[in-house]
Amino acid sequence: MTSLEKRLREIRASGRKALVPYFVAGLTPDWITHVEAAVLAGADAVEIGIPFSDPMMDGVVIQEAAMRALDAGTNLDSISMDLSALSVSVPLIAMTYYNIFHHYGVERAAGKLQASGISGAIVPDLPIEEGGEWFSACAAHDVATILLVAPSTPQGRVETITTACQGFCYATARMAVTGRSSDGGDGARVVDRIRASSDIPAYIGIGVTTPSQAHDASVAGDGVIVGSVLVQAILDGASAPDIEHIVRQFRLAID
Amino acid sequence: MTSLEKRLREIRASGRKALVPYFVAGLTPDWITHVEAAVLAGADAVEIGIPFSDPMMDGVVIQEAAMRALDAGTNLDSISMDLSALSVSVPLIAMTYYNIFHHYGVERAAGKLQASGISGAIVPDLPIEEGGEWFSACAAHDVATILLVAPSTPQGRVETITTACQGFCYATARMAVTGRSSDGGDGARVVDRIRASSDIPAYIGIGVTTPSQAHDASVAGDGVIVGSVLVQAILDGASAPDIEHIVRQFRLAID
Amino acid sequence: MSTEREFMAAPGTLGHFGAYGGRFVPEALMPACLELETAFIDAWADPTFTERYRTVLREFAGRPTPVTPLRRLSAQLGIEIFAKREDLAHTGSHKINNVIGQTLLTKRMGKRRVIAETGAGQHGVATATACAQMGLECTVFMGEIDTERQALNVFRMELLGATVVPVTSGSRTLKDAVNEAMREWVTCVEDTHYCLGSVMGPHPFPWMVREMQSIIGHEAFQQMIDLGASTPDLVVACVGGGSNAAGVFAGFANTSARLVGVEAAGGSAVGKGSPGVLHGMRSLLMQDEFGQIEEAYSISAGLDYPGIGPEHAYLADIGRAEYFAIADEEVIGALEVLSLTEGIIPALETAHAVAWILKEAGREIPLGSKVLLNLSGRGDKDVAQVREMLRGQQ
Amino acid sequence: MSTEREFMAAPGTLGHFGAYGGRFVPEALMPACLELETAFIDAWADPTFTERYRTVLREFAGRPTPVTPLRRLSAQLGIEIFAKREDLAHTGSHKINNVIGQTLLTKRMGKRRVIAETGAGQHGVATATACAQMGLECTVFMGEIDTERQALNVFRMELLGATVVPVTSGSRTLKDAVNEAMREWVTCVEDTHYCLGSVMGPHPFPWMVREMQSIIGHEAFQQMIDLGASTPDLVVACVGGGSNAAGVFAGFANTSARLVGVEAAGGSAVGKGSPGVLHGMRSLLMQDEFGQIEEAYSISAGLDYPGIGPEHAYLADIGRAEYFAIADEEVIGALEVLSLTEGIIPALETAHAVAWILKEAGREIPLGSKVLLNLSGRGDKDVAQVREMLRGQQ
Ligand SMILES: Cc1ncc(COP(=O)(O)O)c(C=O)c1O
Ligand SMILES: Cc1ncc(COP(=O)(O)O)c(C=O)c1O
Repeated sequence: MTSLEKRLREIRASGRKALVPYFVAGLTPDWITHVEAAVLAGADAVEIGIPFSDPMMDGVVIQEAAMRALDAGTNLDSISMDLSALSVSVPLIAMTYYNIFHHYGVERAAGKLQASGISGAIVPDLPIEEGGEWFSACAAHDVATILLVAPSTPQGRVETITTACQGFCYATARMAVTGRSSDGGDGARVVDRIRASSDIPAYIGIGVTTPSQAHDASVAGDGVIVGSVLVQAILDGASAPDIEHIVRQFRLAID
Repeated sequence: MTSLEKRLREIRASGRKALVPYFVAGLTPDWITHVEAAVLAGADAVEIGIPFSDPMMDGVVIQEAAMRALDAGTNLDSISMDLSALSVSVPLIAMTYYNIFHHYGVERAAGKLQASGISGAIVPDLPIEEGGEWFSACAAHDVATILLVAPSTPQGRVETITTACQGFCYATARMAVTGRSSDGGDGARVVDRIRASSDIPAYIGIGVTTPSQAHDASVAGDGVIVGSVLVQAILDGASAPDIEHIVRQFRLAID
Repeated sequence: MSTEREFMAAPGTLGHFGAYGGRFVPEALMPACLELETAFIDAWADPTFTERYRTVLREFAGRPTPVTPLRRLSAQLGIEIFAKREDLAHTGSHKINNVIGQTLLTKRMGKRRVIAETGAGQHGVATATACAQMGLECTVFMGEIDTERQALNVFRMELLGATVVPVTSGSRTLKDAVNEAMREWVTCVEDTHYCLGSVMGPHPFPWMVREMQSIIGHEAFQQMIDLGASTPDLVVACVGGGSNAAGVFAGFANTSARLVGVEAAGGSAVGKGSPGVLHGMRSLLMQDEFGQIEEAYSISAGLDYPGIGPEHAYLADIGRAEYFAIADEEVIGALEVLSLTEGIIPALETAHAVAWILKEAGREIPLGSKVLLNLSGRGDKDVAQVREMLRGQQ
Repeated sequence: MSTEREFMAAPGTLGHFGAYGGRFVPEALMPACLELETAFIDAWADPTFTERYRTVLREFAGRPTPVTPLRRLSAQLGIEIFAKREDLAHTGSHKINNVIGQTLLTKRMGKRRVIAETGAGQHGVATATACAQMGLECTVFMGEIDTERQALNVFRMELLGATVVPVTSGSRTLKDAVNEAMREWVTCVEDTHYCLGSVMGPHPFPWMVREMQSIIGHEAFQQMIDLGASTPDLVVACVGGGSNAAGVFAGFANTSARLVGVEAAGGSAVGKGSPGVLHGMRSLLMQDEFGQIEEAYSISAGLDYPGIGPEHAYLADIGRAEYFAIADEEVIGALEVLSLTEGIIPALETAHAVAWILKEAGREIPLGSKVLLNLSGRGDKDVAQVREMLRGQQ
């Protein structure tokens, strides 16, 4: 079992719902302070978005943020450098598109993640059928390969996915890309289907915009991923204390 | 024999070369005075161009003049009216396109010509094959139907044409529409071919621009038709005395 | 409709269609017209020539064009509509059929150059195209106003190697371009063929162009049978000079099909015209009380002609074909309907025929009728204009 | 070239072409891709479906398109060139073949709506056209910059009833339109089919689109025989995503013909790219040192794509096809040459293939060779742009 999964299982065992905020690496020069603020406010893990030119699963907010980060010269090496300045106690999880790792070289990329203190990776456009090489590279570097289950995923496929999935299983709450959403989505149903085939922790993400949505998601799942709302705040100029404040609202709502 | 042809044969018999200036009826309010001036200067007959919207055989000068005349409201009736004020001793010959007579009614049109003192008609887009109706109407009104022979007309056809032709036979000096021209053209050859099949007077026209061209034409043929150079002068603002002066140059050249 | 009589047969040597047709040209052009008549009769009877003509149409111009059943529109209107797809021919309309015939004939006559008139530019582009393909020199006369309105088509012709001459006389539109082409032809008949663009002008043009377009009707006749639809009750085509209509009518003149030509209201020679002589032919013309030719005005440049081919005047006279007019206002809507329901953006010219069908389904066209629409051209050339007009309406 | 091996066979269930292809999509889209694969395999094996597909192509889209011997150009270059005339297909390019297959499949899958991406608008217009004809709802994603550059094509799609959504993300051009269509598809896979416009994207698209375009090559193979020309020595096509090339190659992959794809120098995925993953596929991509996708730039919007279909990447790898790049400067001249000598104004995309032939006749193409050029589309859409450029040069 990867160290990430061990840690996340402990959190679940303790009865605590996991809160996983998402940040776009390099969006601002001080993006590291946003990560620290989130941890201070009670995040259990942090997703580090590595910007990609063609973020197929992302809505306008994260697209915009990725563009800005790329324009500022962000890349895997610069992120790794930035992260060396970070000391937080919670696990870091990379989230990006496969071409970033593919182009960097999967072995080299997994090593880089590990060296940067990252213990998990979410690659939404890399399905199990194509993931072999990457999964092995990650395994060699104790990077958990986190897979997604969508509302449209048939049960048979859920089983295949959960078998391969490490760390936690990402239950996408809706058939949509990242971004704001007003309804609660299908997260609870997706979590049920994950649980029907595995006891891996199941976290709900995609469209979790308000603390109350986060509360509902945390009742159904073992954790919640909160992304666009934070990224939007940063795009709008939020400071680290602002981020701390927002994350705390989510923390309160799920506790 | 039409009275026009009788008259033109007399002129030839007298050893005189015929000079036939062309005017666009209605081009200026005082266009009648241009006709009078030409006669004063020694014209043996005058061509009265009845303006048509689509003068297929005319170059830019006469096109422009026809447009102006039409814009001024010229039509067969107004021309007839204008001509009633004219008293000259030489024959008048109408020149226009067939639609003018066709639309007016061929019988009515021929009568109108006669009533206006016109004794001949040139209709360049009406070939013998289609002319039957018009030729009969003209015959009934002593209007000579003048036909054209072109450099391209084969000898057999020249015979058919000269047989039907009355007044004079119009030898077109070149394969071109009316207008200026710098060379002498094929007039002499066309006249030879007309003479080979008929003794009708043969006049040369199309592109006779200078007195010297007129001289050459008069040596070959029995007469000369001079159009665009006069019309151009009128477009440029020539007065009746100016016209008289120009026509006299041509008279001198051919005598 | 009795079919004992043969309709759309060859006219006599004078090129008469009843009281219409003929050869009203200056003497200078008469030999060229006679030469052309002889050359055409000879070529058209020569299997080597007709085979070559059909081969070029097949290999180069994309014939046969299909007949498309317009299923969705048919269901909406309660009639059965089939479209003969001249829009799919090379250069986008039926014009290429005629032009390929005439350029092949030009070569056969040993001439090296072609002149043509054009209005919107369709015939000019087609002529330039065929000349490029056959290595003939090409000059196209185009009203100055049209060269401005259709600057892209001017450029297209130039790309194809043609010289475009803006015509500044008269109304500076199509009819003046014809005049100018005739004037030019007088000066160069020796080595130059005048490739007229419709079933108009002096004999043999109206007949020759109809024959060269009749491939439309002959194909369609067989294709209707192949589609299991047999003879249509109506055959409908738009009419400018009348070449696409003549071409499709030719396949059905001796069937029981009703033949319908649709003119633009502003260029309606049958509806508003009277007999007259212009451009070498006797036909129906829009003219004033003194026989001056009136300018046509239509939303579609290709129907912007004050006359009509003489054979149409004759078919109207004897009642074998009927002619209706469609106003500009009805045209855009018809273009939109065909685009939306069938995925075919028609030329504005063609949209007149569509408009007539839309309007008359259930009236002149009894419900349940089978209708063959000659889809004479595609609308790409008109899209910018339609866009401006729809914007203007908003 | 040995032909013991079968080239361009069906890929396995993972959609791999050697090291390329696959299905790199979010889990949410995986069932839709699998459903599509099953539906396609099922439909393609069903004679009722393939017969319907061929019927619509014949009756509506004008297939078969002819093969035209380019006699004058051949004489000039000392090689024998034949052009497969996709420019004569309805909407003006090969794009319609694929779109008709996919819209028929959409109906068969019981979906009511189609989404598509488009660059210059050719695929968008084709999709809107097929949707209008079949009564499907249609939404087209188009980079905002492209909607401005190609405003007339936007209007054309709207006339055909499609909704055009300007894409404001990323570089606001084609690759972003693909991203946005994928994003949209996630939200509506239930009732919506994503009609991808080239041999790219996740399995089964590269294979399915190639199959739906292979009618080009299969027709051409037989037509070359009918013309007495038998197997060409070279088959040349331009390559954007690679669908027209794949379609024509498919007819000759297992012959001795040399297969040549011509990319735009500014969008040359084989020439300048490296393996990567984008838009659901592993293929050759233009990318920077960190795997960020580079924007393509080409004079022709249809070649303005930083990737290439995975099967082409594979064919390049194994040497069965070769890929060359043509610079923008060489393209206009080639368009002019083809227009002038053959009366065919090609699309700027196609002009790349023409340019390569002009340049390589007597070099890569030995004198006397028989060359089949896939004339993928007509240039009408590009004429205004070419005019501006030629003016700029003066
Ligand atoms: C598409 C189309 N249809 C019809 C016409 C009208 O010509 P005709 O009546 O000779 O077919 C034109 C003329 O340009 C045209 O382009
Ligand atoms: C005429 C034409 N040719 C070629 C292409 C390139 O696409 P592909 O490589 O998929 O054939 C396009 C794309 O728009 C096109 O319009």
